[in-house]
Amino acid sequence: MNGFRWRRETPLAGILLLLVVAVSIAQPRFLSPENLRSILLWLPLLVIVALGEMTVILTRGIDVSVGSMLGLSGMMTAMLLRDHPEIPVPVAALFAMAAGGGLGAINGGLVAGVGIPPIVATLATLGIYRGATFLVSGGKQVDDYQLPRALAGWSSDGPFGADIVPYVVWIALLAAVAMQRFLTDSRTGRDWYAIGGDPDGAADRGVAVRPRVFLAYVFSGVGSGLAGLLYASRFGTVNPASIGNGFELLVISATVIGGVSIFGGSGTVAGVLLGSLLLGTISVALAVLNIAETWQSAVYGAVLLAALLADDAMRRRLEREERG
Amino acid sequence: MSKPDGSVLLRTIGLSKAFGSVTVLENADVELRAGEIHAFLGENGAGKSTLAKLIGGIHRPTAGRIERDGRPVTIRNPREAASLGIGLIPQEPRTFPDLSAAENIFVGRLPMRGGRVDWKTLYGRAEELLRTLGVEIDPRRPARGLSVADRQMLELAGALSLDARILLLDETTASLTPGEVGRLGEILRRLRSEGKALVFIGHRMEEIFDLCDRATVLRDGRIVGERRVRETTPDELLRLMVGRAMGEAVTRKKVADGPPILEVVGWSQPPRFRDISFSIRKGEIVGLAGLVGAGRTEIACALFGLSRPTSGEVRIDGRPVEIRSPEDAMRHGMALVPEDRQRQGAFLPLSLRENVTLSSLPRLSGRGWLREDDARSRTTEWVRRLGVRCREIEQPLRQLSGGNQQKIVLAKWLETGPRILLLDEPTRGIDVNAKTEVHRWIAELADQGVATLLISSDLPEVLALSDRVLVLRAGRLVREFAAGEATPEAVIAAAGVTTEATVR
Amino acid sequence: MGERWRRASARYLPELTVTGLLAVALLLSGWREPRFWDAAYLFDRSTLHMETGLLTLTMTLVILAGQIDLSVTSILALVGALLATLHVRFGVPMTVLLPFGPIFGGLLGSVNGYLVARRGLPSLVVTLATMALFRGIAQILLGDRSVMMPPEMVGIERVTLPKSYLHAPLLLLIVATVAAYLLLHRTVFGRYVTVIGVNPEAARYSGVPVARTMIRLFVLSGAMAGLCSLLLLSRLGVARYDHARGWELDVITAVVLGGTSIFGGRGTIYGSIAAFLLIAIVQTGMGVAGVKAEIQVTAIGFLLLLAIFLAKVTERGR
Amino acid sequence: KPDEPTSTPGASVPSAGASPVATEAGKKIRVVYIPKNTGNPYFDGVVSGFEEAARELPIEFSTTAPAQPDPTGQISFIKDEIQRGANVLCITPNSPDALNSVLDDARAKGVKVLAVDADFEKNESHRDGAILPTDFDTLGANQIELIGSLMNYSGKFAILSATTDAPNQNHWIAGMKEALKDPKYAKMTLVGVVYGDDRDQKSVTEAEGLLTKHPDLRGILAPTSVGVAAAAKVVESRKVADRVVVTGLGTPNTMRRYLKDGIVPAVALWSPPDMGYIAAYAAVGLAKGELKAEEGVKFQAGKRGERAFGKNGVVIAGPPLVFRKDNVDEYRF
Ligand SMILES: Nc1ncnc2c1ncn2[C@@H]1O[C@H](COP(=O)(O)OP(=O)(O)OP(=O)(O)O)[C@@H](O)[C@H]1O
Ligand SMILES: Nc1ncnc2c1ncn2[C@@H]1O[C@H](COP(=O)(O)OP(=O)(O)OP(=O)(O)O)[C@@H](O)[C@H]1O
Ligand SMILES: [Mg+2]
Ligand SMILES: [Mg+2]
Repeated sequence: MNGFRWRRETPLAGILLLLVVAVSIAQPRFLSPENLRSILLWLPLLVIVALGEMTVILTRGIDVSVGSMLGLSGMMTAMLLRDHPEIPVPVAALFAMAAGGGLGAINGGLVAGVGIPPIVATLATLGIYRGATFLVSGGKQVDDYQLPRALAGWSSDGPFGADIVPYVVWIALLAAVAMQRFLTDSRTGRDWYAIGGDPDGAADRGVAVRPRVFLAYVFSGVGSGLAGLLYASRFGTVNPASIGNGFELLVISATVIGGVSIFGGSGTVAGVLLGSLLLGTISVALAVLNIAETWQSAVYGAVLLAALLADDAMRRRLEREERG
Repeated sequence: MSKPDGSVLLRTIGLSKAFGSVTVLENADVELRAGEIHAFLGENGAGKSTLAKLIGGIHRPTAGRIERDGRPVTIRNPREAASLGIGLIPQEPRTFPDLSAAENIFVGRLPMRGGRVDWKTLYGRAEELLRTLGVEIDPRRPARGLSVADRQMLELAGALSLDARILLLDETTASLTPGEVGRLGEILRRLRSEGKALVFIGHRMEEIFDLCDRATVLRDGRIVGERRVRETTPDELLRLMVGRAMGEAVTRKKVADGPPILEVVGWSQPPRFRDISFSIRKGEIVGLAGLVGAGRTEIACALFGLSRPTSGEVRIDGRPVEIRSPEDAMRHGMALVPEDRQRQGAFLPLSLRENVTLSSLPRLSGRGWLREDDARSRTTEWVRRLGVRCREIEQPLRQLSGGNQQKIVLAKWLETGPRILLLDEPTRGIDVNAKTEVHRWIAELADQGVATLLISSDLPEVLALSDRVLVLRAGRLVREFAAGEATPEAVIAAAGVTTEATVR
Repeated sequence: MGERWRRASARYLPELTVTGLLAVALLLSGWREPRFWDAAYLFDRSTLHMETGLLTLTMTLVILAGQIDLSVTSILALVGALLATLHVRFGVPMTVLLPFGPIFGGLLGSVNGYLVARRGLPSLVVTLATMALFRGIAQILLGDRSVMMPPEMVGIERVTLPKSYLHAPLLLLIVATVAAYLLLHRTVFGRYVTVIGVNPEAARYSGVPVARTMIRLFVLSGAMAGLCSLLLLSRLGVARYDHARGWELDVITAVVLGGTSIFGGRGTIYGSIAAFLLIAIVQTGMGVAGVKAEIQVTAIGFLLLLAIFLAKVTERGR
Repeated sequence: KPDEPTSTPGASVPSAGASPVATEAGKKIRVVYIPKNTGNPYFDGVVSGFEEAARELPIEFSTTAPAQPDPTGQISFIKDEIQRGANVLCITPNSPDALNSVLDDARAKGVKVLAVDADFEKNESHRDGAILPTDFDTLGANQIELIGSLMNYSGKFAILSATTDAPNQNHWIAGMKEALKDPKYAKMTLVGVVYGDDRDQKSVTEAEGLLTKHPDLRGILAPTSVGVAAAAKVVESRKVADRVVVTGLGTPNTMRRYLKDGIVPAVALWSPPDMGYIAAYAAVGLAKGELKAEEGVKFQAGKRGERAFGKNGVVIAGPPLVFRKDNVDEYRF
């Protein structure tokens, strides 16, 4: 169906390709399997949270509490695994998603139920969930040795011994595909676009706006929760101050660069993937090129800006050609 | 399918609505009958939309009740209204830009199969509905970029798809061209013959007498009379609406023969318009007729610096000028009353004062400081002159009825004291009385030397006011009529309407 | 209650709520913690909040216009880095450099303004990028070094009006608040900012110089950040690339708590400044009561919810 | 060669007998410790040392810190603690110079200021004394010797540090570079210094980048606990632990599994509790006016024995410990 939808992502894909080519010329090992693997490993956390964030932004909302939700549910899951090592990791993953979903439901309740503006509600829970992370953990971190080995395995081993693409990457990919289907083919997905386009109008036309908006926040929470577990898997140490701290900015960057409109109603999974991939590529490229540390932030900002401008220019050109 | 038997499908009893302490509808009793088109008439702000919204479940009454097929019902939201077979097409169409046209029609009720959207059925049904309405919109295209008229058609298609027994159309014809109004008329007649009860809200008497069987007249939130259309006259209805005698219809007498103020030469902006050349003299009113999508709005926007043509020239007072932005245009004394009030004209949360004075702030300020006393007195003046129905000038514009909002937008531009006035559907949604008033203003401004470009889908309006009529067809000027020559039939033929449907 | 009053109070509900909470916070802090009511301490501690307060004012305008400027704190750091570099490497006296604080800030802001207004890019993304870029340039300039300010420039927060605790930064904040109030509510520029926030398309159709206003807005925002940079340099006595990192969230919190709509079009300077004071008072109260940092963060979260909740409840009660 | 552990926290060294502090006017001395940020396990160790000493002395001890290690974030906590009546402020500064004026204020009000764990470098005049965990001037050399011994004194290695502006890190890295001039290390090449900002994601990405850039890398030296854990993680995930040595500074808790699994042969660290314990004794001495933070002044630090103020009023808490597979379980911090 949506030929026109894919158009939006073409420039971004082009920019990404350009970037990869440029970096590989400067550092041929950028394309080595190990390095591609490290890019892949960089992505799952971001992609999974960004997919949830996207659903919220689609409904004309925003969820700035994702980092804190990731932190709190990651911390709770890590503590659960520490205290009950017998629990299988997939069950812990379900627990993480449920915990995140619960936190998301609180956001959803505040926004869709009480009617608090999204930025205010999630700015508030950003602080509250972060504080709660300290409270439940007593300010103590969960260390690597306290977590089951299978958990770390998710980030280092792949299915059928193909360790080059670890499980976490497959999980993210699966989540993306499922979300793509959900957005294009489910009633809820279509309703999210409608709500973002015109919230009052959607209500008038019989869309159950409140339940749908509520669900978007739950999705965002579930994604953050799952990412909390993946964080524990990837980094081993779960520290109440640092887990997920400031992650929201990265997530919102990836989403918005991927073409999800902050005014709601428009955006695609492909865009979010590309946006995440762009950020991941820049970050990894900065590490493998010999760029002095003090220059990295500036280069990151400059590349981001250049990508934005190029994307904008290319999109305009495409639109012009489309018109005539 | 039920017979057009005249049985009462819906009855309101003592229906009232108040916003805060202001009662806008009081004690309304109406009966909607199967096989009847029922008109709600009244001046701007009389309460027509409010009554329709109460029935359609968008507002909830403060008092009174509604009976559907004789049984009392409460309608809490549009969904419940739909389940009672009630569909409402509101005055302002609701659009979801990133959804396809088909999805816009079926929003909230997408056909599903096995838990997934059934795209085939969706597009099939949408195509069919759009075909019945005779509009050419690709059901797969996103709704972004569709004109108000097209979006209105999507609303109508949506209501039709409901199979509602009761359909309420709130000023749906306001943004349609004559040809489309004719086609809509056909559809409504057919629906009537299928035994549906229809409510038609509109300000054009011709349409009422052409289409409707019964008319309920509202004034200041009360029902002041109900008539069978066959047994009444426009004059009687108008008297009921305004409660006094009507002013004379405006006719133009002076013929402008001054030098051209505005000249457009060889203007193109493919694919919207090509090779446009025309001029407007001082004190002249030039009408621009054409079908929806013919490119009239685009020409007005380009003149006002909102878009740039790819070739051609504009001259003002004989000198070529470069208009890059609305500010440039205003510097040359231009004003544009835009087509889409909600998106381009109105600042709904802001007060009437802030709306009316916005475009004249440079004049109503000193060294960048606002002069609010002047602003207040100017606003009060315009509210009085245009007969805006409001509580106070500090009220948010949102609280005004559609027509009164339009008057405020008009006032914003008249306040700038333009030399060249571009009017795009200036009287859309304005009631007869106020319309006469607006016409008088337009004529008077022309007499004072203002050059006016009048774009309107209200053909009688164009014909009554214009000194010359230009007809645009698919982006090209195809004919020019002098004041005397222009007849509705000729104009419509030139515009390219091929169906037999015409307006009277 | 008169009809007028009722309508005004309905309109300014967020502002009224914040004012009420402010009173409660003051009373509660003083009642729970006797060491709170100590003018010397209160005024001294208030010096820590002045930069956030000033940035809250301009951020209110930016958000009111439906935009956001996440880069202000990076501009603050970069301006400091620029001035320090000019001072240390090129020996330019600091007193000469003072006016360049706001000027450099304004120039950096104009980059945002250009990208948003002329290129039509969303300000959220633009300022996310310039946030990294500006901070990065500051890091290139200063690296890991701290650059000491000359002694005559240090300690503006210790300059007070005679026989009072009213220190210079606070005086500046008061003046800036009045100026921002007048700018927003009494000038053509302020009106333009508001209407752009309400409906940018209609603003363009109404002949409002949208692009120009927007650029000026970002320049103003940057210039304020430059001014704050001077304050911070003087207060801390050193320039560093990581100054004020993360403060943008505090600033936005204050603006939003004060009732400004993040979608633009609605908000007042009074609401923002009252919300800023509320947060500062609550933080001070908790600090002197020895409340842990993580609880403080949580408390501000609850405060946000409480404010909006109260506004909602009062609204429904009508 | 770095020493094997000489002291186990809370036990071995015989104490010269802690005399409980007699308090003036019945009021206990109030000591506040402000670490870089809350929730940091390293500082939890320091705090436990303070608490142990507080029970012995007894003094009124409390700790508070900003949620994030922001250079200026500690200022408000210092102001508030002065208002709350602290007698001694022990601070691990996030920035060596952003606190100068507030520290001056504190000392003007008679509050003693002790730097703990990291000094106010080049701004020593704004504090009374400093308690450093170990001799920073020799730590760099110790670390080089550690990684050298683990990679047979030959091959390429890189340093994964925290932030570019962390004074301790830079001090040590300078020491490392100096030590490398020793002919003993002639066959070792330092290929670069990268910075993980003490953030998980960035540290991992940098460690991955090192392995990509230098396929023949033999070692990663990370003198920071987040960095060393990240490097271990990466080496484990890429399955190159057999040829890439990871070592540096890390707490036993974060490194326990890597040590036991043989991913990391050894890491070093001093004892944070010892440092806190000694700081508490020094704080009390200063507050009561019994001690002056001047070179050569000695004092009895409870059970940990005698310590002395060195140059610049710095007290060294003790030598670094080295944790390996076989001794790591003796430590719980
Ligand atoms: N062929 C077309 N297909 C789809 N959309 C079109 C087509 N032609 C015009 N439009 C859209 O229809 C809208 C109306 O076009 P335009 O404003 O130029 O015509 P108009 O004659 O002013 O119509 P109106 O009567 O609505 O004012 C525009 O937004 C344009 O994008
Ligand atoms: N949300 C609201 N709050 C306050 N007053 C309102 C609100 N909505 C409508 N009104 C008032 O109710 C009255 C009736 O409005 P309504 O929209 O029903 O008028 P109408 O007859 O449809 O007029 P028009 O022909 O201009 O569309 C108007 O005076 C209007 O100002
Ligand atoms: Mg109406
Ligand atoms: Mg038009």
